[in-house]
Amino acid sequence: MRMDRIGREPEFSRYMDLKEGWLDRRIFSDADIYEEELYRIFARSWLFVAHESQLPKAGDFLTTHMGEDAVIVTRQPDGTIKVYLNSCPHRGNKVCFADAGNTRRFVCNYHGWAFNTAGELQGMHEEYCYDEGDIDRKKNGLRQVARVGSYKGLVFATFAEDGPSLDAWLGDFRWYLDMLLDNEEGGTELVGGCIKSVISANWKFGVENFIGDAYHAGWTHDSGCRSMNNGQPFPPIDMENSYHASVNGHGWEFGTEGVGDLFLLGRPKVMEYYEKMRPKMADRLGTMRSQIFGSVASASIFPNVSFLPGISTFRQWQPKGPMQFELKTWVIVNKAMPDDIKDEVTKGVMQTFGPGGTFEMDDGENWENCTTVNRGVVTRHERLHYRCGIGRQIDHDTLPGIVYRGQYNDANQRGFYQRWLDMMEATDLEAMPPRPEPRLTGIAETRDLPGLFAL
Amino acid sequence: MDVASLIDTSTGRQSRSIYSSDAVYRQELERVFGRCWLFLAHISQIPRPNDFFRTYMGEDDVIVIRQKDGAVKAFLNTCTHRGNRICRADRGNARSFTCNYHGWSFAPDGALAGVPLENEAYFGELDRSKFGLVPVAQVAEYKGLIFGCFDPAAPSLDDYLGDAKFYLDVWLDALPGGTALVGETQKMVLNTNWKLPVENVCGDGYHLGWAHAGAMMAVQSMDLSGLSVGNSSANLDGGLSVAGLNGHMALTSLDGVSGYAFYPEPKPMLDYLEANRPTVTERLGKTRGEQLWGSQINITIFPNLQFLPGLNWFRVYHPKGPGQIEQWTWAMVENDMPENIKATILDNQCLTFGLAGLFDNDDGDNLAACTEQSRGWRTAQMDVYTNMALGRSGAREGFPGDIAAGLVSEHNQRYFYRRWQEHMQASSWSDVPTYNLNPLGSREAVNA
Amino acid sequence: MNQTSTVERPSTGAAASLEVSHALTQTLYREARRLDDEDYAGWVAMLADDLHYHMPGIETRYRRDTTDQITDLTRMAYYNDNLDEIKKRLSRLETGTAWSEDPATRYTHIVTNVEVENTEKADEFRVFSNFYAYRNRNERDEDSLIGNRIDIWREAGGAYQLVKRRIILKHNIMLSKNLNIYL
Amino acid sequence: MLDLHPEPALHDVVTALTQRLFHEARLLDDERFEDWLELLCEDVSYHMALKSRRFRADRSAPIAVGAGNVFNDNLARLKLRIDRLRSGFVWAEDPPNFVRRVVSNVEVLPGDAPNETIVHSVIVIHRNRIDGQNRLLTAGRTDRWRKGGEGWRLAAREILLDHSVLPDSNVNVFF
Repeated sequence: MRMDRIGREPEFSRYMDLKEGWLDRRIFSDADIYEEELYRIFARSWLFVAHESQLPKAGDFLTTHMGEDAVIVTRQPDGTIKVYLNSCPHRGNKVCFADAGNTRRFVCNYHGWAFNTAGELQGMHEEYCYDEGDIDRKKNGLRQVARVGSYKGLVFATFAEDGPSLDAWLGDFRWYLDMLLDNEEGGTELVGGCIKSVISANWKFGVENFIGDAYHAGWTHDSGCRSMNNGQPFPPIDMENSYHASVNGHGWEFGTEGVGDLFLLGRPKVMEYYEKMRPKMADRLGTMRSQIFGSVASASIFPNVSFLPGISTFRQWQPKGPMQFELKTWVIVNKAMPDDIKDEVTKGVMQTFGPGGTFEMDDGENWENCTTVNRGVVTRHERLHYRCGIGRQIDHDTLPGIVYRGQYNDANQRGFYQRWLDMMEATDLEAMPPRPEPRLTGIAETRDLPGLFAL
Repeated sequence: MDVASLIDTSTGRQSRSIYSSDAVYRQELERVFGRCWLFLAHISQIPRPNDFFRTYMGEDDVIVIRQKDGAVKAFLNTCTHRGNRICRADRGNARSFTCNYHGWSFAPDGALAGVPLENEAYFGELDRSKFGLVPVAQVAEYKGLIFGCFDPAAPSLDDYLGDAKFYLDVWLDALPGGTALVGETQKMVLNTNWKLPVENVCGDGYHLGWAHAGAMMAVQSMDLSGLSVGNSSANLDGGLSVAGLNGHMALTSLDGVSGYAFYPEPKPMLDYLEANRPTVTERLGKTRGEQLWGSQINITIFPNLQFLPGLNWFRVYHPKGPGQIEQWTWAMVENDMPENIKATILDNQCLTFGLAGLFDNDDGDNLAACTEQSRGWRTAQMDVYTNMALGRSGAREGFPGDIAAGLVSEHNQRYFYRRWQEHMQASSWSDVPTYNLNPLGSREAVNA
Repeated sequence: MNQTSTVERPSTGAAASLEVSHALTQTLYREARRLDDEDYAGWVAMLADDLHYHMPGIETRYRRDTTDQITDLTRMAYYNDNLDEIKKRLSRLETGTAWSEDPATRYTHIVTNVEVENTEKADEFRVFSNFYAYRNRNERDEDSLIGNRIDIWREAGGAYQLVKRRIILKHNIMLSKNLNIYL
Repeated sequence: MLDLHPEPALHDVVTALTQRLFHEARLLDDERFEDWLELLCEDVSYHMALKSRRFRADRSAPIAVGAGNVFNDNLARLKLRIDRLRSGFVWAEDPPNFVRRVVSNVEVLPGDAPNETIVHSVIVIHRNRIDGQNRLLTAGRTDRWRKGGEGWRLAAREILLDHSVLPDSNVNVFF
């Protein structure tokens, strides 16, 4: 892998001071910084590439991007998943032009080189034109990513050969992720199809908006809330019993009232469903997590996945240059849900967080203007304020991660940009500090933590 | 960057790369637009407290707003919290600007006035005084024109304008009632480098007879301009090209009426000139009252403001990358004009120099093609020339500046590029030379 | 999970009468003008109580792929709304706090290629049309949405009401930040 | 209930006017300006106003003298514009640009006078200019057409342009 950039003297710390709580605006529009992000972050992070439910059968595939690199994700006959570049080793053409489907092979349109779903070169059109020794088929397969891993249905891949395992990468964030991925027997699936839109904004604005920005909701989304809620605005936030939790740059901000996000979905049947299920969820995940799930909450997985537990939108911010990203939106539901509940969730998500959704419609405008107004040579040198709640860190018996009290806070944003800085400056990913030191070591423990039931 | 090699004013040579290079453009944004006084708005556009007008300084988005006490302030149009644009309207009146994203609101004086959930989210610990809107370092007015400057070390607006005021006053101070810009802003995207329209208007009398031949044939009601169609028999001596004034320029005829040549019915305009000329002459002196006021006169304030009293259009160019601008145009009037004259000016402008203007619609493609033809690998290495009437300038009794005779000359363009080069080479204002050549000695001299 | 949309039936081939074609064409234009004018009350008045308004999300798939992307209502859709749900979306604009709609977006809906057919019901007509919707926002934001529609309109008391609409937007990735527009 | 269905104009009137608008668009596409002038009444008013983006709750005073226009033409001024285009000196139109007008949504309502109708329509003007430059201008139009001896003629046209910043270097076209 071309990692020659990584050894260079990093100078990214000058773009922020997270102890003081400010960021330099240039990280949101500068083309050189963006190029470095593609190498230092997107080529080295564990990136979400698929949900296992999208690839139920052998030969199922989908195409996506890791950073700006186009990749194919396929289910193998042995049930494993492979990920490789969607680019022919011969002249570089795309070998798959569909978003998803099922196939036995990928054949390049240009010269007819054919690859099986493992990405191995199987044959070429007019193969006789090559002399003996011209081609080593083994060396001319589709370029595989270095590692692929899965966590409770979410498939991740990374171009980095070294660096933390997926479990270490997610770390104690798995404790939180389980609320989304494992709140009911059978796990989750994505509803069919994917809605995509293009937004002329820097990708980080989307991630930071979901990682911890409860603060914008009451203002930006007042109209959305009122439209879904018979004219009522957002209820006040309980700042004593709500939190920010940050782990290795991932973040989840949440209340503990159990109903806020479910309510915003605007689907009474879905609320009833979860109300009935809540005792079972408490058995499964403990009382505290059963109360957190469904609350006003939002979360992001570093670097570019976000979701709303309870509202069930699941999304990825795909970078397309410093001032543009593509937003992919899915709906995530529990497999065990009856069909009518799944449909209710799907309709609710598209009514709130699809491109025509009552909430989503106001966000793009903000992110675009946050990005484009900084084109000014004077404006771009101004700092931005990320200091909210900087003094409210707490130690919590139950909640893992770097925890702050109070849902209105920039703590998770600071955690995200700290990780951004760690990645941008790290020469050796193994040496990157965990943030914070993990409490959990194995997956099993995410269900069995001392103090779990103390709310 | 070797700015010295890009311009040679002694031979009138410019490298074409100045119209297309990204590196040149980036440096311009810092050293020209980041340093010079830039036109923001006319006082008539924000007459009342809390009236605001949104514009650009270079590519920086700026709000200009009238304060309670009548003063004018300007701020970067960006929230100090996440950087969002806080005002997306072109103009209006507002008691506050509230950011769409989190609802931070700012008072007309830029102070951070409201923070939603200030106690819940910030526990009252946010130091509001540090998060007001970022003000433009200097804002000043000259006889109705409001200018802003990002550089706190820049000379005062008065010094910046220097002796160009002699020409500026031909519009701004001709009559006691002052001036106004009327009409909504006419905005147009042109795929041209910003310097090309500036040089087109600052000194290029040469293109009039040719580029605008069709419009002149259609519109010219009387041969007042001394220009004829096709560049073959123009009266070349009837005007002056004035430069040598800190980069500001004037291009003027001396007949006192030709500015009104393009009105379908010039008579009411000429009557207006006739009736008011004694007042103007008393205020501005004989030279300006009789020779400049009413003439076709193009005035350029470096770097990007141009206006033509008489033809009555007023214009700024906002750069949008090396190859694109937004051109903003208004109609200009004197407040002492009768309402019907003002209305005629606004209406005639839509026929001549508005978005669908007969004259304006001739220039855009030329400017775009000049830019386009500076962008190729080979053409970017070539030069263009402004060497017409080189070395034929000097002092002229009664007029400040270094002056070449006639409307058809490239004297002014050379000074424009010279000024541009001076700014591009200087690392700060202390390295930028000041020159007001051939100044008028005294008020008496002005009135002589 | 076998819900499918029923708006599309094979074309009966029977063109509606001139009078009906004329009236429905004018109705589509009137609807477009109300949307251009943000006259949403006027628009809702043209919608039937049993409205189904559907715009599926479409992925790029190989021809051999038989996934039903159009009529399977369990898949992701931009709109899959009944009248109440449409009203809910619209009520956002009445709250006075839809900041991104102030200043207002400018729209033009162009509706053309209108074909009107009879259906098996005497008072219902199937209307095919193409649309080109242009939006201009802020200073220079612009986008174009192009696609086609199949509607069912029902005659009631001398007026026509929209009963069903399926919109096929010809985008895979929607090339703009949101859909603050009805098509 | 809103005016869901005011008495629609008779469909032969709609057809005649729709054909008139299509014909007009074709005349303009073909630069048959003299023929186009034949479609205009002597007292025609042809108008496109300038508008700026304002907050919905804008409280500022109206602009002195008036907002200004892109077009504010009577027959004489339209002829002036055509004279210029015909002068042979409009280099921006030489070689000619490829221009295509798409007119749709032709909605016809009764006018105030018995021989007049109000016609709403939308227009897209596609201009192919130098090299690969394609420009789209879109607008809504509200017309008054008057029927006389020579059939329907345009008495007034109000054009509402969708662009706050004109995305082309000139408007050498009629809407």
